[in-house]
Amino acid sequence: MIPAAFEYIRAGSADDAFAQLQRLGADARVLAGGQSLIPAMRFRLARPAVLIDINAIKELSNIGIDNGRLTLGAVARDCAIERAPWIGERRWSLLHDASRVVADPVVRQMGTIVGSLCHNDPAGDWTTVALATRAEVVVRGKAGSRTVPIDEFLVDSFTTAVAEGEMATAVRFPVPGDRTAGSYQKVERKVGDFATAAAAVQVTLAEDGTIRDAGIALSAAGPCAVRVSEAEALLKGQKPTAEVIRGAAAAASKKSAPQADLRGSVAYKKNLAGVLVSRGLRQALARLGVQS
Amino acid sequence: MRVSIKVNGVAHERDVEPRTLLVYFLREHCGLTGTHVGCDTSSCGCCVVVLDGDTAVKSCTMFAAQADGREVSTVEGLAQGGALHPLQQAFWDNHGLQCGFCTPGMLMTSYALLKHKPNPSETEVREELAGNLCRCTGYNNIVKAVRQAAETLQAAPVQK
Amino acid sequence: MNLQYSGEEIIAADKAAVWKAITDPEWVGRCIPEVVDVTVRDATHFDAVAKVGVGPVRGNFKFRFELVPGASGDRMDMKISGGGFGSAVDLTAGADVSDAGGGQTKLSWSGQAVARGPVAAVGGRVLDAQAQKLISQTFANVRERLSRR
Amino acid sequence: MSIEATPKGSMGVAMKRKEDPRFLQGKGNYVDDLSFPGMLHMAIVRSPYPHAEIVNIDGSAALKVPGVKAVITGKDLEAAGLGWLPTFHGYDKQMVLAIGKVLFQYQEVAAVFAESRAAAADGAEAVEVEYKPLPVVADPFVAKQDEVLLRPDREAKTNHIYHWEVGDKDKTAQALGAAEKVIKQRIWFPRCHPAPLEPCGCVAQFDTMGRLTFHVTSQAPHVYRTAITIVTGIPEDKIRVISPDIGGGFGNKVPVYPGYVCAIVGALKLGRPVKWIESRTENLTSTGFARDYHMDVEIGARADGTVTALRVSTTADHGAFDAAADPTKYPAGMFGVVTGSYTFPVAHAEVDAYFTNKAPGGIAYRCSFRVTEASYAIERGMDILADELGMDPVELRRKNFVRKDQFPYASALGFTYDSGDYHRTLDVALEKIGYQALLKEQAEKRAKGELMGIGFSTFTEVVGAGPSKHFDILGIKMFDSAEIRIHPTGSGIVRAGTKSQGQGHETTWAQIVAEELGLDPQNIMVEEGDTDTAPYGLGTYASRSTPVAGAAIAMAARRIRERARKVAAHLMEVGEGDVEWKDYKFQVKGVPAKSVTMKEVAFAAYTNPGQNEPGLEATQYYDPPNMTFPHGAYVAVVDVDRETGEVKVRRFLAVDDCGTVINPLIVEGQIHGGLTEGFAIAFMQEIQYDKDGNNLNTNFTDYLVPTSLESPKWETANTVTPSPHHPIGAKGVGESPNVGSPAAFVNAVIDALSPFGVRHIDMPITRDKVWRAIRDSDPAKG
Repeated sequence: MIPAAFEYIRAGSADDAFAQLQRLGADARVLAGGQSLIPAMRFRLARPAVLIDINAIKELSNIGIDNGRLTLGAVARDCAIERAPWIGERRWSLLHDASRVVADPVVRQMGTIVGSLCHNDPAGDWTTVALATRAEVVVRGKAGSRTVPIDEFLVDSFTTAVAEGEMATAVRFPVPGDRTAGSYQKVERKVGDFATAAAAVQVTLAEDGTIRDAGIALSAAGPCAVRVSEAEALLKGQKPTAEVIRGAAAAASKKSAPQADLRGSVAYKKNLAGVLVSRGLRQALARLGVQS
Repeated sequence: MRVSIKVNGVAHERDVEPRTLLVYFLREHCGLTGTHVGCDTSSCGCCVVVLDGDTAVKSCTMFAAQADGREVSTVEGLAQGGALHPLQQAFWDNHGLQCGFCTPGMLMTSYALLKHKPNPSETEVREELAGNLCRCTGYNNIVKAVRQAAETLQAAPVQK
Repeated sequence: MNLQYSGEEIIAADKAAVWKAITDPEWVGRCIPEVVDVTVRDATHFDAVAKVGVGPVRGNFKFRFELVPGASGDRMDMKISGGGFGSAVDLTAGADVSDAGGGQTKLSWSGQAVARGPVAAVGGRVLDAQAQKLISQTFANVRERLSRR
Repeated sequence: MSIEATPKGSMGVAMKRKEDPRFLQGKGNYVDDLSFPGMLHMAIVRSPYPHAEIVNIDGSAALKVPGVKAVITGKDLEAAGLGWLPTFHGYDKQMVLAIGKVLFQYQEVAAVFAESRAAAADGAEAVEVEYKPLPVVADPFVAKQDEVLLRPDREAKTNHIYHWEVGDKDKTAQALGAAEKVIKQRIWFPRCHPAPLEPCGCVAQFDTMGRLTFHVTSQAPHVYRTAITIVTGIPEDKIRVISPDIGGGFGNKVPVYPGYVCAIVGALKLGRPVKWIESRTENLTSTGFARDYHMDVEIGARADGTVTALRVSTTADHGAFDAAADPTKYPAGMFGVVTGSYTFPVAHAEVDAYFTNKAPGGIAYRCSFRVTEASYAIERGMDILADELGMDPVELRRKNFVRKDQFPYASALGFTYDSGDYHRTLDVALEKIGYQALLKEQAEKRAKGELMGIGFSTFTEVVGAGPSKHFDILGIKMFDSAEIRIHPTGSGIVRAGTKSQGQGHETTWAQIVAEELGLDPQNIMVEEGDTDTAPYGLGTYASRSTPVAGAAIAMAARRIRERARKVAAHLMEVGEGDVEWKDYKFQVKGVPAKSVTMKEVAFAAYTNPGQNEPGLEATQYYDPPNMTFPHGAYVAVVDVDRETGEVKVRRFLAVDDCGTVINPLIVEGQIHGGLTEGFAIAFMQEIQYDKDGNNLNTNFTDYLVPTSLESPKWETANTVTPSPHHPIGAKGVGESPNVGSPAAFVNAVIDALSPFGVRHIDMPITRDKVWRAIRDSDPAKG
């Protein structure tokens, strides 16, 4: 299957890419990893007149930790997280888990985290992780760059806070404290599939062993990734007991509002939301040395 | 548009439409038909080639324009001086192929895998090959082959 | 795939004005969100090219419209078909037009979209959002344009 | 002349495959790798509607697309007398391009020819088709009611295609009525698709003399040649069909598809070669699907478990055309093997097939014509019976097996099973898997509330169609053929009417010839797939290559040996009767020191034949006296996650008996592959249609082919019961694992769920289905 014809522009710098976007407006699409866009173009569901390829822009492929933030540029690949030297640290366990189940291992060589956020598939993985970790996205607009908290970034299915002519240039994850661990629990029909359901969980413990902070988010549970703030509130300040975990899982199951599709029924997916949050919490806590 | 891509060490400069997928550039413009097309959705991995020496990519989900100025390795470049690459030899020894259609992609994914993980466990091989489908072998022998090749390569690395 | 939507609009215009507007294909065509071009074929048929932009699905798509006004002036039905490249999207929308008092008119509308072919198989989740937008926004635009007068 | 090496046997040797070096180096030659000067590309316009009248087709915009050369429609083809093409078993015909109306979603509506792949796609997009939707029938049980007539073109004004039955209906009913125990279950084998990784495709070209060369992904090139003659009227001598390397077939590449006819028409009309390569979407939505049998299974038994009767009534969904690639007299294929490995005194099986607004097919997906459906039905049925009787499913099977001393065994449904030793195969399986230890573990787990299941399938297959008195396709008897030429220096070439799609014929055929003639298999070249050079054969599907063509090759080699014997006698200056073939060479009887090798004889055949006819070659057409009946005992061990419904296949053991093994490496590879497809069918692969006739599994994101991570690790073993009627005792193996394994998987899952009283779940067994079965079960049992 062959895409409809288009004009190709390879941007030399972020400034260049942005200027082209501004010039071309709605006719142009940014090409990052292309792992969702190119198949859509092959089916001719997507038929942009111009592609602005940002893959060669060095400044957008950066991955770095500074000022308490992990910053990933717009063309930082999924696989870069899997291979990052710090990924084995406990505090990054949520990112670690997720990086191994996004798409398939070859697609991860090209796919990008920021691209996945911008695509905002309701069953995406990175959007869910970004919610649980309270990430923010750097969006370049006419008035310069601004930072958008992930909860505001994810607007609706396939719709984000990136407006026409704008581009997302990076995502920033706060560097979690030492007593933080996470877990990504995904049920998929096979490798490469979008989630039937998935839960991203991140927990920070206080000195006294209570939960200081928790991030809980679900994939495939609504128009886009869903934060289970009810579960987060339930957990905060509590000792991580089985009962508390059950409560959080129940809140997740209740909050989940999935669509029935080939991956499963609504009842099944709602059940999974609870099961996966529960498993995620238990695994995250186990990583912190707490058996629950 | 004009693109220049070094394929298996040989520069190929061609005029192509921007919509030319890398796989069709290789197959139809370079005449290298070892890289195959098995699906429309970036699912099957028959088209996997290696970019810049160590990155396995699905060449049906990348435009030739994106590879302009870069190096691509395909299955045709694996054997050197008439000798099969240890991966090819191991696939042969272990009956790691039947119809042969997925084989080039399997080999190239494995090639990149061994660059990153020279001594993968059986589970790691299964995980890393999960972007490549095979309908014939049931994967057992492919996994065996990759591990045999890993051993061979660790004992006597191929300079490439 | 089969998707259903419904809603209601209260328009600050009397029923006669509303009816006049929504039986005019050119006028209705201009209510379609992101419309680029309207070509009226006859009193009840027109083609519209609209810009679609949800997620990866982006571009100008052509839709064929048929207006089916009810004889009593209380109901307007609309058939919309689009597609191409082996796909078909058939939308039907209907609105009951009633006097809401105080010079206002109520449009109670419902619609459904049926998508077939690759667009449904590959772009189903995107399509849902788009079809909903197309139908609901069209009626919202009807309200807005009439209420502005 | 001298002998380089002592001749030795080649049978049973795990020889590495001869074809591999080219595949490993990207030098395979698949149809899409071909390119010819001036070649055009074809793209097909398809219907988004499952059932609709075609109001108008407007190709004018397409013709304005740069590079587009022509657009053809069903009307054009009908005018040329090419509107319809016969389906293989002759019960129906199929539209090439839709005429008047479309009958399934993604049906072929128009073909566009252009200078490039991209231009063809642009052209196809620009063709405007106006449809008027018609009511859709997407369910065979709705089709049965005949409220909407789908095929007014047919004489019979009904959606019913055929009724087929075998066995004694009355006696079966009586026996069921008298049985102490009767189980009844509706078992659906859902629609799935072989989905070989290489999609279907072709290149059609006419030379200046008007001769057609047709490269095509065909499992049966000779049958294609004849079919093309029947459809187009081009004389058969003016057609050369070549199947190049094929990237997997599994039955998908047996039928002749509309795209092929369009490509030939385009090449003729435009005077240039035309290539058509379907996309994955086209492959999954329009080419031959498999299964879609709704089977009502009833088994009668005595209280001690002895089976007394079997009745199976099937509703088959064939889609818009009856394109099932079955032999003419067998519209339901070999479904009569449904009595399986068991001694049913009476049985009755019937199949009623219906048209629906779905893609046509019903092909034998890694299956010898409906054997997979039959095997699944009986192996599920036996488990349900065991469950209801409170018996160990292993004991129930053992009790009812056909005994070794009963072969040849005449089944209640008319087959004569050639040979087998079911008890031994099962015993090997039980021992290797450690059945007793597994039972103990299962009991312990159940006590803890964990769900573990053990599932068996002890199937019998029927392959190698087939004896000419019963089997034909388009009237052509289902023999196969081989031609062998031995060259002066002791190498040779064998040509066969089969076509490997990964089965390794280039190696195994060479091994058969080498074994029979004492030659080096490395120097026996195998050529298949070119109708100009190979003798007429019916092709490779239904595990028939080894049973039929393999026999033909062995027999041809023996003909050569007989001719060589005369030359050997001449060389050794003795009478022909004094020469015996021993230790892979000719010896003078009782004088082992006096011998000549085949290599020496071959040289003499060209240089010093004496009074004998020079040269050394033979052709053999082989009409098998019977089918062969491979069997096996499979065990699956699964763990089920009760919260997510996830099924983990912890172990799977396949003990196969395919008779004589030619190459154990290849046999094991076939078993691994077949098991993986069986696994896929049991848990993942399905072509679903919604009630509106929309195909829901149109590409690899929703038609789920397992990866290395989902696929279990396979354990294999074998027993050998040679076929008494096959020249080398081989039975064929490619399909056994796909035929036998689905029931083992499902039986294991149902066993795991037995604490909940779950009796049956239709495939594919998804997590959602498992979870719901547990949820909806009797809470007291859980």
